[in-house]
Amino acid sequence: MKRIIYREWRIEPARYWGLLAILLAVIGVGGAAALYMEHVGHWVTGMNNSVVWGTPHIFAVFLVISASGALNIASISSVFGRTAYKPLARLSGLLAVALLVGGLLVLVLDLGRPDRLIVAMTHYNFRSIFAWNIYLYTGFMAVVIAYLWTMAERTGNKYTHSVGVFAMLWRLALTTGTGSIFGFLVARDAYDTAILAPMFVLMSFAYGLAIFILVLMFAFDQDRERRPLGDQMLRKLSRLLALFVAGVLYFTLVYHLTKVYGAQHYGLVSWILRDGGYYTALFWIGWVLIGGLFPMGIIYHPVLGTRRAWIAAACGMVIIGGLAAMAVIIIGSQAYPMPMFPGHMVLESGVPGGAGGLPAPYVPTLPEVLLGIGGVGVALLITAVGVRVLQFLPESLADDIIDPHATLRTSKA
Amino acid sequence: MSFLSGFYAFLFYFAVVLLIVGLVNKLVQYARAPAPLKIPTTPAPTSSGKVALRMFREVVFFESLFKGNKWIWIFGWIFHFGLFLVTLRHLRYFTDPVWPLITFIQPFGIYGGIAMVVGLAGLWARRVLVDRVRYITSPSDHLILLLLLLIGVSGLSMKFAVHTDIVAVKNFFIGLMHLQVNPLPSDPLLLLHLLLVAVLLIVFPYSKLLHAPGLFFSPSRNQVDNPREKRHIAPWAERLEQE
Amino acid sequence: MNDPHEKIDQQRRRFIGTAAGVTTAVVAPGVFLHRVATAQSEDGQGSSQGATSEHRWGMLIDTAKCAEGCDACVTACNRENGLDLQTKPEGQSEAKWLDQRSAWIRKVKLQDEVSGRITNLPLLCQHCEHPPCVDVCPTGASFKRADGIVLVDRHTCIGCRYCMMACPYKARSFIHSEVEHKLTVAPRGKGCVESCTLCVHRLDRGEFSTACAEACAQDGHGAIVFGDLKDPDSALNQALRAQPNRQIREDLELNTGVRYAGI
Amino acid sequence: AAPALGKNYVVPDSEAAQLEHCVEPTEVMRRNHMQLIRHQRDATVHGGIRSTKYSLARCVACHASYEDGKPIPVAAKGQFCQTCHAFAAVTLDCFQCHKTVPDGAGHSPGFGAGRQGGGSQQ
Amino acid sequence: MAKADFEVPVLKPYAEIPALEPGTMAHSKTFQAKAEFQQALGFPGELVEDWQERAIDKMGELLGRYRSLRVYLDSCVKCGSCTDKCHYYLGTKDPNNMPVGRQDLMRKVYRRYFTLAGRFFPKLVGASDFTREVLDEWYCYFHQCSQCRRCSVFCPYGIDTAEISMAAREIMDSIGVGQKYCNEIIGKVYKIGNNLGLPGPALRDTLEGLEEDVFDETGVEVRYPLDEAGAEILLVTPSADFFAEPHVDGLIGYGKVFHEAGLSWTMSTHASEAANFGMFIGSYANMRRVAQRIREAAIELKVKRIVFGECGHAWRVAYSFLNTLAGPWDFLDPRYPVPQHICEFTYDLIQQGKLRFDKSQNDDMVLTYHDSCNVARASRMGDRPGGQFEIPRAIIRAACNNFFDMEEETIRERTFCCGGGGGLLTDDLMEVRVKGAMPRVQALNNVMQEKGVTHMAAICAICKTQFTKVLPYYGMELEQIVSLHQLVSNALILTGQDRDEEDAEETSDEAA
Ligand code: HEC
Ligand code: HEC
Ligand code: HEC
Ligand code: HEM
Ligand code: HEM
Ligand code: SF4
Ligand code: SF4
Ligand code: SF4
Ligand code: SF4
Ligand code: SF4
Ligand code: SF4
Repeated sequence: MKRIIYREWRIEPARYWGLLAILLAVIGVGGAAALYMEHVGHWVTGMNNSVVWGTPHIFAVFLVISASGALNIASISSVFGRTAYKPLARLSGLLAVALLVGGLLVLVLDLGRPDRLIVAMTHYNFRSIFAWNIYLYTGFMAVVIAYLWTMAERTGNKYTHSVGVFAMLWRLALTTGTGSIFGFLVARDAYDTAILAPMFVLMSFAYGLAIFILVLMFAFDQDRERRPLGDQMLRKLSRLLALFVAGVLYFTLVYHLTKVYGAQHYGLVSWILRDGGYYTALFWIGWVLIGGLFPMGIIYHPVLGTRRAWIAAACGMVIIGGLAAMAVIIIGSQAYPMPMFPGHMVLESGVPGGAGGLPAPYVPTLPEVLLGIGGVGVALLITAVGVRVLQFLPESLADDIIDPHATLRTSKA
Repeated sequence: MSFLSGFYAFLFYFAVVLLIVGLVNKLVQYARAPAPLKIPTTPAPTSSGKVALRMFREVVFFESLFKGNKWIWIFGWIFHFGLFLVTLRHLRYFTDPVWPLITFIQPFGIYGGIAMVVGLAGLWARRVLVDRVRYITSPSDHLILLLLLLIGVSGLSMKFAVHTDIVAVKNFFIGLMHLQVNPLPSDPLLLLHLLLVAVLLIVFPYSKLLHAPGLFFSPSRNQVDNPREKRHIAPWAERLEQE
Repeated sequence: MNDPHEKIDQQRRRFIGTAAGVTTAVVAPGVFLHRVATAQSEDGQGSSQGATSEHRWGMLIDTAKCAEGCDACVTACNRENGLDLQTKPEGQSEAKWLDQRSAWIRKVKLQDEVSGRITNLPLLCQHCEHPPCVDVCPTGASFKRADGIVLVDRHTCIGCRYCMMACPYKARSFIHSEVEHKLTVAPRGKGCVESCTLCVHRLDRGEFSTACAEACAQDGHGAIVFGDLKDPDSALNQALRAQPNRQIREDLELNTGVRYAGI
Repeated sequence: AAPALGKNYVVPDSEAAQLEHCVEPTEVMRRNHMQLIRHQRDATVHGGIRSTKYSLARCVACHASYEDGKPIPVAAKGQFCQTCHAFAAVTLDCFQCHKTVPDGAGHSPGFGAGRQGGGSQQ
Repeated sequence: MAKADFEVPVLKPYAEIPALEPGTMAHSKTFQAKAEFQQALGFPGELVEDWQERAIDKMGELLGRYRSLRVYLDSCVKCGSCTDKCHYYLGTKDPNNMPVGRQDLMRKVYRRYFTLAGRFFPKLVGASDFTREVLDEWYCYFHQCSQCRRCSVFCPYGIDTAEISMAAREIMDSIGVGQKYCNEIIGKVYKIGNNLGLPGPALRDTLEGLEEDVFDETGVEVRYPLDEAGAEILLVTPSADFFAEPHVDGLIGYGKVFHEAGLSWTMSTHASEAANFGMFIGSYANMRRVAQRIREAAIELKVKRIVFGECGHAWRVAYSFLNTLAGPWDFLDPRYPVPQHICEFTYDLIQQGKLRFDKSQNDDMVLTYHDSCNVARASRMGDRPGGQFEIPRAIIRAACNNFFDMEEETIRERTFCCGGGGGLLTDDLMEVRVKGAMPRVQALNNVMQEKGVTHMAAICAICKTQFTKVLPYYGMELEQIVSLHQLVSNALILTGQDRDEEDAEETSDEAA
């Protein structure tokens, strides 16, 4: 096996600083939005006592599960021994950490009392999946950093496999944990199902990979030496993405079927699929079309599937679709009235959106959106600085150097 | 005025005078010694603005150390950043009214204190565990680590275990700054903390702690890379030319 | 329908254990101050006994007695707990503010889909025995006192709103903006979650009533009976025995402390 | 413990101004009042123990000063809690939630007649 | 494989930090300069009577003259970042070859005589008297530093061990303990004009030979002029370029480039040497005296520009110090930087599209590039930081089809020294040289194994000489080292040149 050479990202300094400046500006705006929200209180957001989690949570959950998915590439290489993915493993680890940090930051800054973060770290309720998630998240970071270390430091190489297996299990636990945040909400129709956890795992694969491919293409393209990214390699990655996207669609179908099956949930399904107003639109146009069918169509298309710009567009679509899916899952299901009195119609419930009757209103406001985007900015900033100061990117992914089929045969040397 | 307050008042005046004299002496020495040749380590910035940026990155991020050794960097940085936060938090004992920024940062100083101790522990571990570093370590290197560690631990104990009368401490130091001696609480931890701090102030200009000002004078870092554009010549070298 | 008391008794032991655990976990850090816990105040006001598991406080709400158009209980709670002192932030729309302001008890009006019968009832925190809000709270800020009252310790609440997601009754409110006016008995501030405390300050002071029940009775409806579920002779238990009653969302098996008759 | 040093921060016209000492010796209060009230806090909120002597409401009641018969918030500039904390650069979030003036007439921390004495913090 | 009476390090696929083995190189003693050479440079002929005092005095003097020395001796915190950065340490495992270990040889003396702590508590701070043993250590280990500045890159304070070893050598010179190799060579430069002691006529002969060779090969009359007053450009190049392989192929390349540029140029017998060993012995005075020759030559030949050939430390002296030592250069054409590197010159022409290449001429080689340390870490090319890395690579890419870099930790500012710089390029230090070359050779070996690299280009006379000498110890061929301008020379299509194949024209269009 040839040794893979990693080199720091050698982007033109002017471009690099330009990129950093843009990201910093995005983060600055996001930070200012968060500060504003904290200063005056959450009344400036669209959130209320019925829809308690809003746009920041869409971004946060999206980033967190993408983080887990981004690590998938590394797992494929070191756990399942697909050597073709090995050169990608480091970037995959870095992205995982970066996305997680971005996501958590959004989550933390949206707290009612972010100043009490230390409370959250010193007081635990071990019956709360949320508390476990704090461990899962910080642990994930530690595990991935250890994993990266075993990859980068030769004395650690021998542990790569075992740490990789561990990281993969941890990652699955993390996505399951994130999914379970919703899964544990027995009171809410939309979440009360076991299918949510595996669906989240698949979503994480898809979104993480989409982000990964975009970052990889951008980084390689912007390198001063224009690092080669082989067509076959790219094709392999995009095919994998299509597979994951198909998996997400499959689970979406199963999800709704199981819901319809349990007759009491029929109302929810028909609401999301038909009567939910813009949640319905988000579901069909965002989740299914843009996030599922379009990208699959592009990737499997004999011509478009080979064009780089189209592959990038497909990745972009998966990401947009992912955000839409999160919006439907997180907000749609809060907006849907809670069934407290079966067999009764709720005529009044004290305050609007209260105990039932009408769907709860929620209109995102600018600060929330900016905060969410700020989190994305943080993730990208960490990635950009990471690949620049440390050796994350392989020198070349040209097809003649990295045999994309290296799994099938044992390598010669 | 109790004996204790008097003793500590004297100690601190003494330590501060020694610190200032020693440090000024060193800085003058550094400033006086010319740098006769352009020796920035390249690739180096080509304008003084960019040199300032380079120095900033060195001072704030320890950029070169990062390139050199990640472990040392991580512990060194944790320690120094912690120390920095602690220093900011400590400003509350010396300013009245306390500047709003300090009030804001003050609570983070506690984490700074913890970080500082963790960083020191890591640095010390490396002195013991890595053969190369063990080889270059002399007793004084251990002692300085010990000193800082004890300062940190005694401070943290005051924060988390046996509280002291902060208001009185502050009155004592504000008093010193106005040349009057106010009573100092006689809590043992506080007295230990302050004693060690005085020792630190005294040894600062005579030990490797000079690295802090030293960095700013390091020609391989602070010079502009423009020898072809601008003639650079030291006074003593110019005299050679006259001969 | 099962007799609720039996169930409560069955689970009693388990629940003492948990409550004690939570309390020690929170209290432990102040080790050297332990004596404080037992210290008595000289003025002798209120109980220094604290909450014990000898009681479990609860309510029975007789929807048949709850009058259409009446909101005495809501008004009373608002006054008792300073909720009426909340002010709408400048620039906020009225509708949004209604959705964002804190409300601990609400009037709900239902119509039976088959018979068309109208039912009125007040909806408040049900003080579940197995409260989902407590289960999910990451910091343990949501907790259940030894006497069954579910509270938010707003000193450790980080404002994550997970409990609000979890509560099947939408009983909780998040404080969306700065609170300028408040009562000594009901501290309140931006960024935390709160809900009905079962007028815990009254109980701790030795007054066995809640503002809502009191107001309802005063208005002559008497729809709310407050009392100790563990005292077989309490008015509450007598009422429970006298009337068929149920929990809202019985399917979740939360064993609520607030029961309803007539739905 | 050592005696409290330097000047005293108790404000005139407060209940405390008329009294000899705080709920604990001054040097203890200086050093440990935050521990005391924090502990009381947990005892009250979790344990339902309302009336031990370190109640925050009691602190406020005893230490609030009065002007024209109206209480001045303890967290207002120049008042008891604020003076010290500004001096020590400590920011408290307690008074975001807690009322800063005592309830009712008389300097009692009563819980009952909650609505008199001005509901306002400022 | 060349025979060695010492253990040649084994090349490994990955860099390793060896465990310490104290004293492995304590036996290494480079020959001491004889009295006559010492005196020629103004130093005492042999160890003076009161050497200790005089050394301390000299140290005091230098502390006052060099801020670098003063700050560096105080500032080191013994962090350890530099400990595994010196190629001599990596190759020899001797802790005194860790940069900080080397500095400490001087620091312990400094502390003893110049600091309070060292005066009162020598044990505590590791201070020591300047004894004969210490002097021997100095002589031994300060002649195992190639002054490559690699350590300075990684030191948080930029502590440059090169500065310290220069100061140490100056102190030793001042008490009569000089190194034969350096001091003799400087003497030759004063006497004859170049390191190798080549007299003018010999030079002229060689250059005429080159003209004939190039004409035979290409059918174009490329000139290699000497001492032609009024030429536009003065070329100053290391004397090795005049005859030794592969250096001379570089010189042929310069000539072709000048020819294509259509500019008149000349070399000078008076300044027929770019190298300046004055730097190695830390002697400002000698460095200045050597540098002055170039000024004199430029004035004498009335040139408008000065261009330096491929030589690492010569370029450092030229780029960083020439203006200081021999400036101001106001009599030259102000449109061009003084001095210019031949690579800058060639690169500019490539940028302007004035050179045409047939890259296939270099297809028999797969290349990598060795960043010479003095160019990489002590000077620059072009107008942007890092130009010294990009410009040579750009030239190689313009002239060759097959190019691969070595591992990132071993190139650019992190490049490893060839092991022969800093006045160590002498046979009496062969063990040091071979061992010190290990990290570089190891990285080279890796690209050879993995990328099929066959040749390594360099732009430093010392590097080239050192590699041709030490590569055989590692079982490699001495021909594997090429001059950068040799590649240019191979691929450059001279106007009017006889071409073997017509189709080469096409490839050259692409290149241009
Ligand atoms: C019974 C009335 C009373 C109550 C209740 C009370 N204090 Fe005090 N407090 C005093 C008096 C009187 C003094 C002044 C003691 C002195 O002069 O040394 C004082 C002094 C203090 C001091 C020291 C001030 C200084 O000038 O050094 C602090 C701190 C303090 N109290 C905090 C509190 C806190 C916190 C609480 C609530 C737990 C509290 N007090 C409750 C009466 C009270
Ligand atoms: C004598 C001065 C003084 C007075 C009066 C005083 N405090 Fe403090 N208080 C302090 C100091 C000093 C600290 C911070 C100690 C530290 O930084 O470790 C503090 C800290 C606190 C803290 C902990 C804050 C934190 O974030 O850790 C609380 C709570 C507190 N005080 C409450 C009060 C209340 C309530 C009053 C008024 C009734 C009061 N204090 C009056 C000096 C005082
Ligand atoms: C977000 C709101 C909030 C903040 C901030 C807050 N508290 Fe409380 N506090 C409460 C509530 C709510 C109670 C419960 C009152 C009850 O049950 O009667 C309470 C009760 C208490 C009690 C027991 C009641 C009493 O008067 O003794 C103490 C003591 C207390 N808090 C201390 C503090 C201290 C000290 C701080 C600041 C470090 C603080 N609190 C900050 C909301 C808050
Ligand atoms: C401009 C300010 C400073 C800079 C840039 C700086 C930088 C550094 C760096 C890069 C190191 C080496 C890495 C390490 O071992 O941690 C170091 C070490 C050290 N610094 Fe600083 N420092 C500064 C100020 C200070 C101050 C004010 C102190 C003490 C009060 C201090 C104490 C130390 C100590 C004790 C070490 C050695 C740690 C050891 O022995 O392992 N530094 N410093
Ligand atoms: C004259 C100077 C100093 C004074 C008066 C002083 C005083 C104090 C006091 C009173 C505390 C307790 C804080 C509390 O209980 O909240 C403290 C803590 C501490 N001190 Fe100092 N100190 C001084 C200098 C230093 C120095 C130079 C260092 C570090 C090198 C240091 C490190 C610490 C640390 C780490 C803590 C614990 C964290 C914290 O509370 O900030 N102190 N100091
Ligand atoms: S006060 Fe009584 S009658 Fe009126 S709404 Fe409330 S519960 Fe019903
Ligand atoms: S009703 Fe809601 S808030 Fe109240 S205890 Fe049950 S779950 Fe918690
Ligand atoms: S909002 Fe507060 S009480 Fe609710 S779950 Fe989060 S921390 Fe717990
Ligand atoms: S019990 Fe008290 S707090 Fe709860 S709703 Fe009734 S009045 Fe409000
Ligand atoms: S300058 Fe080069 S040779 Fe000298 S100590 Fe530093 S790394 Fe080693
Ligand atoms: S890197 Fe610099 S400070 Fe660190 S040990 Fe080496 S010379 Fe000293």
